[in-house]
Amino acid sequence: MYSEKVMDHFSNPRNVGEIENPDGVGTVGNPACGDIMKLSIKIEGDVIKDVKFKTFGCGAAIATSSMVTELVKGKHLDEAEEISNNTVADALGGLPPVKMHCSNLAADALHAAIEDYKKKHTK
Amino acid sequence: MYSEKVMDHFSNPRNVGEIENPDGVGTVGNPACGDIMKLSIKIEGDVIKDVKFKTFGCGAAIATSSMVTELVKGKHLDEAEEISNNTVADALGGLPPVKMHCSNLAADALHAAIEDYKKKHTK
Amino acid sequence: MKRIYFDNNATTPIHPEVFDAMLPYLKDEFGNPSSIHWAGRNTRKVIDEAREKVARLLNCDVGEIIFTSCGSEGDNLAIKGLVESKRDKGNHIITTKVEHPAVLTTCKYLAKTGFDVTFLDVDNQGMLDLDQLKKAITPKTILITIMFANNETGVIFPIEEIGRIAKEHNITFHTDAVQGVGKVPIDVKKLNIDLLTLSGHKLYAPKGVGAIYVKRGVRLVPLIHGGHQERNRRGGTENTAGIVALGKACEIAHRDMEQEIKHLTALRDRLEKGLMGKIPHARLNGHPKNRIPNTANISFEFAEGESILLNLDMKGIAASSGSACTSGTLEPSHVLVAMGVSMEASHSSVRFSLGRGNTVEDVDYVLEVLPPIVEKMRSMSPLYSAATGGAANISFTESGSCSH
Amino acid sequence: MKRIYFDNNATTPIHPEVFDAMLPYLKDEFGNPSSIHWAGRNTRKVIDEAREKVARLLNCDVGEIIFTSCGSEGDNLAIKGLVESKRDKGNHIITTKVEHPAVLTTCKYLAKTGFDVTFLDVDNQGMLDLDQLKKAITPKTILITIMFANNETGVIFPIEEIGRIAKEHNITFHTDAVQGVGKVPIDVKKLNIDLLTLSGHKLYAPKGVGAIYVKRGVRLVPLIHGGHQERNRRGGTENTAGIVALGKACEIAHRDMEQEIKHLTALRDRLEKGLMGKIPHARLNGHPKNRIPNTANISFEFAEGESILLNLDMKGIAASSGSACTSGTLEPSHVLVAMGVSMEASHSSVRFSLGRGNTVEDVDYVLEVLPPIVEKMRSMSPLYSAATGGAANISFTESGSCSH
Ligand SMILES: Cc1ncc(COP(=O)(O)O)c(C=O)c1O
Ligand SMILES: Cc1ncc(COP(=O)(O)O)c(C=O)c1O
Repeated sequence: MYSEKVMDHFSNPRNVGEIENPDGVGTVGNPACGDIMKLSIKIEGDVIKDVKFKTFGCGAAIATSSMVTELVKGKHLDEAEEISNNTVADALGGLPPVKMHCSNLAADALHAAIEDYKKKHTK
Repeated sequence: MYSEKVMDHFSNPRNVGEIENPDGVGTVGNPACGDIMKLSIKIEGDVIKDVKFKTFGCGAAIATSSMVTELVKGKHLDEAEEISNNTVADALGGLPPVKMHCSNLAADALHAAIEDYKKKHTK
Repeated sequence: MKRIYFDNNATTPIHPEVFDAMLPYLKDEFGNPSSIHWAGRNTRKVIDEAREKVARLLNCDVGEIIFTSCGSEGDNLAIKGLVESKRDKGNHIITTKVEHPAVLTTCKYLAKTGFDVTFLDVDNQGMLDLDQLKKAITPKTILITIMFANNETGVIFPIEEIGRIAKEHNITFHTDAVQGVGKVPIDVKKLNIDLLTLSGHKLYAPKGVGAIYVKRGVRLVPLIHGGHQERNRRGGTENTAGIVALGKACEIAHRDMEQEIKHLTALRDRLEKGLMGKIPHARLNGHPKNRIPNTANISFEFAEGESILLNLDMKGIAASSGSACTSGTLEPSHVLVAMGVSMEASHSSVRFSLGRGNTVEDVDYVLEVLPPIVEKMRSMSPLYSAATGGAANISFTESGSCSH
Repeated sequence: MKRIYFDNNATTPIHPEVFDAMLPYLKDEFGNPSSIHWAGRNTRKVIDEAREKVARLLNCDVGEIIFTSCGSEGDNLAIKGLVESKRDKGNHIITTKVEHPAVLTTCKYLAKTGFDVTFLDVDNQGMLDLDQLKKAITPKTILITIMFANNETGVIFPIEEIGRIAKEHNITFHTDAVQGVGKVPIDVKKLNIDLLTLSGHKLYAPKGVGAIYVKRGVRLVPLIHGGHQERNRRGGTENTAGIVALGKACEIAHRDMEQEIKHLTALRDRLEKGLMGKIPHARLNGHPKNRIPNTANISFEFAEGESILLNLDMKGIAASSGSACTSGTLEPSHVLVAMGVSMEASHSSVRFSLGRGNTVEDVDYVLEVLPPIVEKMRSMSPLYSAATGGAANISFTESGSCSH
């Protein structure tokens, strides 16, 4: 069902955890679908210095969470905002169609975290 | 599908042919069913001295024709008239249900032959 | 004893390559294709591969193939599924009198539940009159269902023309191609076919699997509601082994088709010419040219079909009379009757349907064995003595109907 | 790698004795059962023998068994066939919310075509309230269709009582016994069952074959119209190999039932107790006692089901979450939702369904492997840290519906 790359990120997820005193946190998901992702970020000079995730979800949900953290670490916020759920799926070599809609929310979580950061820091 | 006894009578049918100058002839059947039997008999003193058949038909039709000739040869007419299609089927060790109704007409042919004989000889 | 199988239209043996392909799915690879673990994971993939192979044989897309359990299910799904989805557009169906019972009985059933059904005639060679078809079309016609090739006579219908007529009138066209698929090239796009039925066990796959082609955009109400299998169009855990087998069989059919057509045509013609030459009062049922390459249907007048078959069987030769599916009845073949063949001649018919394993020796053995059998049966037949004795008919007491 | 199969409710491997029994019919004995020659003649007999074996397992007559291609076909045939034949008597159907999709989707479809359908609730242990059933009955009720045992939880319904109620009200009673047949004794006469569905691949026969029991006198409109097979009640060339296999599987089930019940109950209870003891926040879904002996459905809260399964699979253990048939969707199990299990707990459920080949070692291996898996998944779960950190809930942006 899943590509090797998905299975790699699923079995050895990168950047699991929660950042203490994060600069931004994004939590997205739907309990009906069984996928909930929480992403926390540390920002220094508009660059994502650190990012961690916690996810309750299926293989695709965990793999996309892991992948998105790899993709954005060290990236400028502007670049990070360009990343879409499709970017993440592509980076994983594709996802089963049934998983595209619901379990592929990691980029949404990222954007929510950035928004959270901006809200807090643009006062 | 057919019992061994049926197959025996089918492959080695007894009394095939037509009696020259028969005392009675009976022909029954239905072309729609694909079975037509012709039975001719020779009578001496109310006893069936000889009997022969010709049959266009399936395995059951041929086997029942053959069997009925064996059953009646040498029998008194009264006894022969007792023989039913079921008697013939039983003597063969049974017939497939689908064949009971249509291809099991040998006794009918016999009765028709006897009737034919009686018609000719009771004037 | 010699064993010669000339009944491939009834069912075929499984091709050894097909058997080898399906075997793992009866053994270690037994998982449910919907499962994500080791036992099932692989089976989803092989089902998709099989679907591709079927699609390639018919020249359609993978998404246009639905797997079924047999030809009859396919016919029922295509016909009932289509007319139910188009019920608001009309209630008229056109078919022929010579369809297989899977189509015929379905149409008769629909005729009792609010549909109008036209059953087209065929001529004495089993061919369809396209003008009759055109005339039968009404504004309420929603489906034309006409078989690709007849299972009893092998006659091929003018599918391309029917497809064109159906398309012109915006009518869905279904063809029961159970006897065509694997035997002759079929390109569903070129032939304008909307729905097509095939059955595994007629092309060297096992019994218990079949498929239908459903042109993209054609909507069917499912016959078997259930899970998400076959994109919600056919519920039930997939018969992986059967599906893999069907895929393999279609791949082989595609690969070997040209050569098999030559092989079977040569054997069939040798058999046919030989029998017609050696046996008097033998007549061919069906069009002499317009046929699938493996089928010969011959009436040996004055000798009854079943009794010929039993004699052939005693010599190791398997053939059939009429359709195997209707051997539960004694009625004469509805196909031959529709062609205007007399009752007696219908009951004298034998169908030889050849297959990939047959050889010239097989044919020659039949040519040697059959003439004396027919001769023997005729010598026992009251019809034959009447006919050859000059009297054209004999009189007899009719014994009621033979359906019961 | 170790391979442990705990997904027998999804599908079973073929029993070696069953495989041996069916093999000849994939090889030399390939003929059409309707044929009279050597290739087919024998197959009619073996089909009849298989029918006897199925009948013996259910305690019914041979004439009351119809072979089908799967459980889903059986459910569709029983339900649609019955309501169509009784349409003039009424249009009300009673079923439950926890049926398999083969029944549920069929009933929902019927609800759109003129039938009234009552979907009964179950309680939080998955049990039915018989008073609710009695209250649902109207003068127009023509069919009660309630499963024998639930495929996800294993919960057994009070079939004998339902049968009695149906009989009192002169309502036909169908039970989808796909998960019951072969696992526990079923006597259709004693239980007052009118129609019963079973599926081969759930009791060590191959996929692609099933059967329904139809009590003498109960009339069904065929789902698959066609030839004379199955006494005109199911067209299509018989899947001889599959049918023989199903017969053999029923014979074995009958022979080994008592011993298998003991074997499976002991293993299942060991597994269940072990897991509940070792893993906190684990809860059993379904009634603790009233179950088929092989099934345990457990929610490991705060850890998601599929991710547990993938981890188990990496250790060679095959299990499932929800019903395999619905794994094409992301929606939580309709069975657990009907039982009032929360969305999160539904998504945390794992079904272990044991089979004849399983051993104590298999169970102990799972008991060793699973706790750290659950621990790992929980350590990654935002729900778990929230829950154990004292906060009962976390807030998040909802992302629309998950059906698509
Ligand atoms: C309770 C129940 N009913 C029906 C079915 C459908 O059976 P099949 O997959 O053979 O169509 C299943 C299994 O999938 C089942 O568990
Ligand atoms: C033309 C035709 N259609 C349909 C069928 C039915 O196929 P199946 O026996 O696989 O249901 C057959 C064969 O029996 C056939 O020859």
